[in-house]
Amino acid sequence: MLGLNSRDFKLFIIVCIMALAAPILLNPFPTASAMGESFNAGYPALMQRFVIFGILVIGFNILFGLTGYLSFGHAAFLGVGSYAAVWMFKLLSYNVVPAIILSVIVAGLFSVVIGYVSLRRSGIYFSILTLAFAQMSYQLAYSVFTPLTNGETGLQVYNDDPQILMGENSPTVPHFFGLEMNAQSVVDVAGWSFTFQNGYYLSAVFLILAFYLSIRIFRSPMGLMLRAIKSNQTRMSYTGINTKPYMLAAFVISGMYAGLAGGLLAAMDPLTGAERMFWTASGEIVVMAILGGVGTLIGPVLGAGIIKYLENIVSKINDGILHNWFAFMPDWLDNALVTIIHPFIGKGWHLTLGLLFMAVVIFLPGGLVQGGQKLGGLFRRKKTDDAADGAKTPAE
Amino acid sequence: MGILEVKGINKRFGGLQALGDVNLSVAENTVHAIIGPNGAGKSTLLNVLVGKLIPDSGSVMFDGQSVLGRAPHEINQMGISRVFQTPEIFSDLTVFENVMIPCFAKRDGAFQMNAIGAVTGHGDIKDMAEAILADVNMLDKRQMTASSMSRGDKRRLEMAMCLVQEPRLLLLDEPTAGMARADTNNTIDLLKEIKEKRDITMAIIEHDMHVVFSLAERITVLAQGMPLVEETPENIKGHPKVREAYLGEAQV
Amino acid sequence: MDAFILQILNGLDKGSAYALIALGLTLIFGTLGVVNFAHGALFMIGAFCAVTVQKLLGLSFDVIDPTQTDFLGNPLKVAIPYVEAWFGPAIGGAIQDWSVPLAILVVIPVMFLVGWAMERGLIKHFYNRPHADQILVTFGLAIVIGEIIKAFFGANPIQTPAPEVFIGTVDVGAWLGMDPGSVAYPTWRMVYFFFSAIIIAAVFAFLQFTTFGMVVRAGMADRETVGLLGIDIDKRFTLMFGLAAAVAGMAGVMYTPILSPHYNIGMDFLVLSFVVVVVGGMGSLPGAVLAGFLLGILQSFASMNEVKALIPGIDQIIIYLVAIIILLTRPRGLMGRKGVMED
Amino acid sequence: MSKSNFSRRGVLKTGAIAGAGLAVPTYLRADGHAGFTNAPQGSTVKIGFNVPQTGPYAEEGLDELRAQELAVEHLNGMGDGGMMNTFSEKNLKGNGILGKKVEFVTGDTQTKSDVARASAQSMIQKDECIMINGGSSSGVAIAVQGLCQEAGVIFMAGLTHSNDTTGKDKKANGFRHFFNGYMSGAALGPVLEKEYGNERQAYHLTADYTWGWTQQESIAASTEALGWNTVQDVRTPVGAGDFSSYIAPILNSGADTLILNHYGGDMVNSLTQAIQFGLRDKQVNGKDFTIIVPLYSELMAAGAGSNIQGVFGSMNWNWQLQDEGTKAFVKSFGEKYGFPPSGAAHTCYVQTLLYADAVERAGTFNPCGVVEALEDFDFDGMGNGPTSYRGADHQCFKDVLVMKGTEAPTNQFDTLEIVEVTPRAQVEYAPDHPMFAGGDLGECNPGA
Repeated sequence: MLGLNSRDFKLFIIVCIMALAAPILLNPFPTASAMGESFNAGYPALMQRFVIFGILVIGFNILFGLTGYLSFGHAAFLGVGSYAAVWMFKLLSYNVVPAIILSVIVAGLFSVVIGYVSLRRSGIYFSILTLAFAQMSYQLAYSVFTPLTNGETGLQVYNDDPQILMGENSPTVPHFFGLEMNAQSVVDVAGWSFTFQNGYYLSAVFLILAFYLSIRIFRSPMGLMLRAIKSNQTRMSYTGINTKPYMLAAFVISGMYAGLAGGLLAAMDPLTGAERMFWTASGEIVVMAILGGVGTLIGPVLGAGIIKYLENIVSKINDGILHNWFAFMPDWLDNALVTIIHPFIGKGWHLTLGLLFMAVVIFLPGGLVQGGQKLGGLFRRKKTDDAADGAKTPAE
Repeated sequence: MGILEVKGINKRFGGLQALGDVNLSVAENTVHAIIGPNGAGKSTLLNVLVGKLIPDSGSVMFDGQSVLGRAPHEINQMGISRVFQTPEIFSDLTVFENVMIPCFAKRDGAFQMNAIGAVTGHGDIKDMAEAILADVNMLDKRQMTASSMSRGDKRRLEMAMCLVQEPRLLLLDEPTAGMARADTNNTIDLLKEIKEKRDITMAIIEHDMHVVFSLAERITVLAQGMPLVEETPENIKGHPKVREAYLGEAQV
Repeated sequence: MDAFILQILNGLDKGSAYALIALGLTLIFGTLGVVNFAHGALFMIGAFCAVTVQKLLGLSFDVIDPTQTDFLGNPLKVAIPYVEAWFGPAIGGAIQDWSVPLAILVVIPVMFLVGWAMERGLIKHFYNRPHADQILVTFGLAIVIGEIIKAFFGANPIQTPAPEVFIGTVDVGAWLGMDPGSVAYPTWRMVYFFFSAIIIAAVFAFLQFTTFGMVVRAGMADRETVGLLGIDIDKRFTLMFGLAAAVAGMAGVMYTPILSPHYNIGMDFLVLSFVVVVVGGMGSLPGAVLAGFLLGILQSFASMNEVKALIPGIDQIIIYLVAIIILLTRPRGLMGRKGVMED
Repeated sequence: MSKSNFSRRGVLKTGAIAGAGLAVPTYLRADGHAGFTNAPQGSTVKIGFNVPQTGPYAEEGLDELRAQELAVEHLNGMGDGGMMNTFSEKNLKGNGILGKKVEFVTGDTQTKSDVARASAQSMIQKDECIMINGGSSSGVAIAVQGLCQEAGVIFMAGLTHSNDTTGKDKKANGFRHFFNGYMSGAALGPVLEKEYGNERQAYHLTADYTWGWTQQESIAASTEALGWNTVQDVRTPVGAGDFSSYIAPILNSGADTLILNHYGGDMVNSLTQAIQFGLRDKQVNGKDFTIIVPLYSELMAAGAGSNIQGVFGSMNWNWQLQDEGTKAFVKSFGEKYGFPPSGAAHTCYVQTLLYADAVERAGTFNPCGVVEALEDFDFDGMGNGPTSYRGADHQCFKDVLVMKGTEAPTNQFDTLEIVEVTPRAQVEYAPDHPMFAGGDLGECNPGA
């Protein structure tokens, strides 16, 4: 179906459903309940980040997952993509289409240059080259290139910008041919309320496309070549295959994914700053990929979701909320629990994050996807003969 | 005029003369062995032939074209394949995927952007891969991960990967190194079979004289980076110079 | 000319900091084959050893002084450190004043212990795992260590001054036969530089001249063979981890008067020290030291107004630019060996 | 599909029908109901405290958070009421805001614009906050201010000192109580003249980003007006850590004054290192070398320890002031937390009360009503003397403190002393002053 084999097609359908029904799935608790106030993640800004970072990490995974080349400067492409998009808003109009197109192109060009140079080396030398390029981009964007990037303040649209395509009645927020990104409908069902936002759905459509494309690449001859490069570069060149263009193609595709993510971030929220390119941002991408499961199809989306969830949800839990949860308990127990949990929430969310990395890397070297497979394995033990058929298809 | 003509190759590493004025001519459709004691420069010569090393002087012509200065993949595309001492295969991939890659290289050349259509959609590649696997009796192992196979099977797989490209010259770098006698004999049989079935030239670097004398039609002896003798196997046996070079090295 | 000499001194000083951290990082990488992203955290733990010693020496009891009031108008509680109460204000004050050098004595055993615990408890299980896993798990550890430090000491930098006698400058210009006062350099920075030089020399001497060092060097070159000789290389490598941790810790302690420590200081140094290690060549100890000093000096020169006027912003990117140039011209860094960390 | 921008969920509770897993969706336009984003429903109103809880300014952020929690307590009638008792307006009765109990949510900005905006978006979209308060950097303040403008909620900026916040990046929905670079320069000028005369050679080290530049510009302008000469302005990378290579050239540059346009950890390090280089022991041009740190904070002072002794700088407010408002605030803060509040804490506390009062006076939570109530609003009793929020740029005008590092501290909080309270008239400027020009306040946006 759609050029996918049945397993991939199932996975694709699952992702489609997850993406399209996210506003419902991510709000499992009634809005006004204590759990809902703390743990519901189905609000547009966060859902946008889930899918946009999902796109970013899917792209990163095409490079790292398939070829094993660890780029430690991928955030730079996200950053230039965002800058390109905001410049489109400033110069043309708030229509997101030219913005997204340009962001992909600019990130693509940027990655051609960085990739061409960095791919002359492999292993950690490649990683450090990409890191060095990204850090230079960050430092310059923050200071010397301020006329282009607006430095620390971040590039944003001002009322006196040219916006030459802007008509009398054009929306003053990013829009898709008039469909405003931040417009939304709210549906209330009993105690639940679900928000369906245009911007989210635009991003979700891109995620679905990006995911689909990534399956096709994984299953294509090029995907095979890239996995072969990861496996044995020597044999590759003695098989008459020029690995450089394949690597560069993977690098550029991956950079364009990052550019798309950057463009979408700007389309959702038309402001971008240099810190989007800082090395910790690149590190975060790596962490997302490894957390989810490198080289798997669905892993990147999971990894991105979990990190963003921690960053946005756990960091907002404070002691007051904790006391609220445990209000039904006796005071001493309530206080004891709050004392125990306190270091891990709110300002301590980094601690939770650090411990989570360690736990996943130690116990689930294949990332969360591997964890899922292990769990699935427990349930499916009886159907072993069934699995023999598909088990050889790597990279689920 | 042989298919491979090596003329006056010199290569120094620092103060060490690895190859000194090496001349070699490999005739088409023959099996040519290059032997010599350790440190004679056999591997260096091989690395020059495949483009991994660039000699300080001299020329290497393959079928009338120079191979010097070309990247390994270009030399391969000219029709030279190489088998390594330890089989170089794609260990993380399945056997079938392993042979599909040279099939693609054969059909599409050094680079072809095929990023959208599924691998399984390329029927001709599939047929090619299946044919070669049938050839080397590995069809039943097609779904195995390459790394989980026995060493002998890995060798066979590597050979299949080389053969599917239909090279005109196959370079073999100690193809039986570290193998048990039975495996060695299997490999000899495999090579003989290959030689019978197709028009192919082979150049073998080998320590094991049993292998050399079972296969080779011509033998070049290298010593201290210089070609000592080039002769038929019959004449090599008992050649005084060879004896001298190998004194204490191996039983000739 | 004097500006030039000053920048060379700055470069040496910066370089010695980079070199010390990179040395420890390379020691761990070379011996254990582990890419340790928590190495910056070890540096930070060292720095906070100094803070802890300072705080411990400053432990005090309160005496209520009714003649003074605090900011809320209540009688002022005057804190009197125990050391001053026990040894009198003069000696007690001096002990407190010397808290940073004293911390060196504390940091060595502490860091050995930390290094040992880290190696046995975590790193050991990652020898055969991909480098990416090693990076991630140690990165996670670095975050956890940072957060724990933050929970105890807060996020604000903590002032840890050098002893009184080291405050002020030395007249380097006079040594070099220039006009007195033309090149004055902070005393503590000179101390730091010589301290680093001694540590670096000691590490090299240790590896060069002791049997232990010889075995470790052999192990760095070819771990399997040394293992075959029936030498328990693992135990020695554990000790090396402790040693690397101690080197990082000492670097951290001595750096505190120059840079007030805060919980994120390790991360600040991490990326830089990795660039240094890679530019030096993975696994090469002399390379790490050389690259440390090279980048330190280049960075100092790039910060000069004359250079900045020529190329704006060069001081912000010089390290990375140099790293790119070196890696493109010398594929394995300045002194790297072939095949190390290339796949 | 009907659409609404940032619509209000609470109002939509009407026709919800729960079916067997599938409901008949009921779309309603929110505009017709409340008319503005996140109009409070029921008996509570929620505000968002968006402060750095991790990263370099975490301590400052946590202090802001303490002050904000205190403000909420006071608004809800708990505690001793703090500055509500000294505030010149008497609309706040301790019964919340407009009778609604005040609740708050907290978020972590990490001092990164992206993260701060994400956190603010979550407060607006998920928690339905009506106002966002706090922050500890100008970049973040400007980013969040822009977001609040688009979303239609009020932003009360915390610590932000860049001229741009109420200059070229000013927004109708945003208000700044804190002072700015220009005011620092204007306040420091006369004191510096008195202390150091008219013939000084000043060398600037400036953090290489917008805040640093605007402060440097402001200070250079005001010192040059005194007759000082700016020898050199050197831009330093943020978070450089080791500033030695920037400090060394000062020694022989002929400068006799070093102005450090740094903040936070950068300032602690650059000041400490400058002193280690013996700058303060030097005599240049027959004068004692001197160092000035235009923007001070208590946390920086604590971090720099004895190095700041005698160093001049400026502050928005300090707990040592002796007016009734300050005393009341310091008392309730000190009793609750055991140490005096920082300037950042004061600003966030005051901003919360000012917002609450503006809502009371406007009689509505509608941002446009609040904007109207705050514009050109004069008040007193909040620690800064008579103060007014200027309508033209939403900048507060009040006295500015010139501070000096205490020469002989008597306790751990005694780090800075007030040298002079520069009267407000001296630091005022026209809204179209060149350093602030180029912005556009725009229209207030009520959102939905």
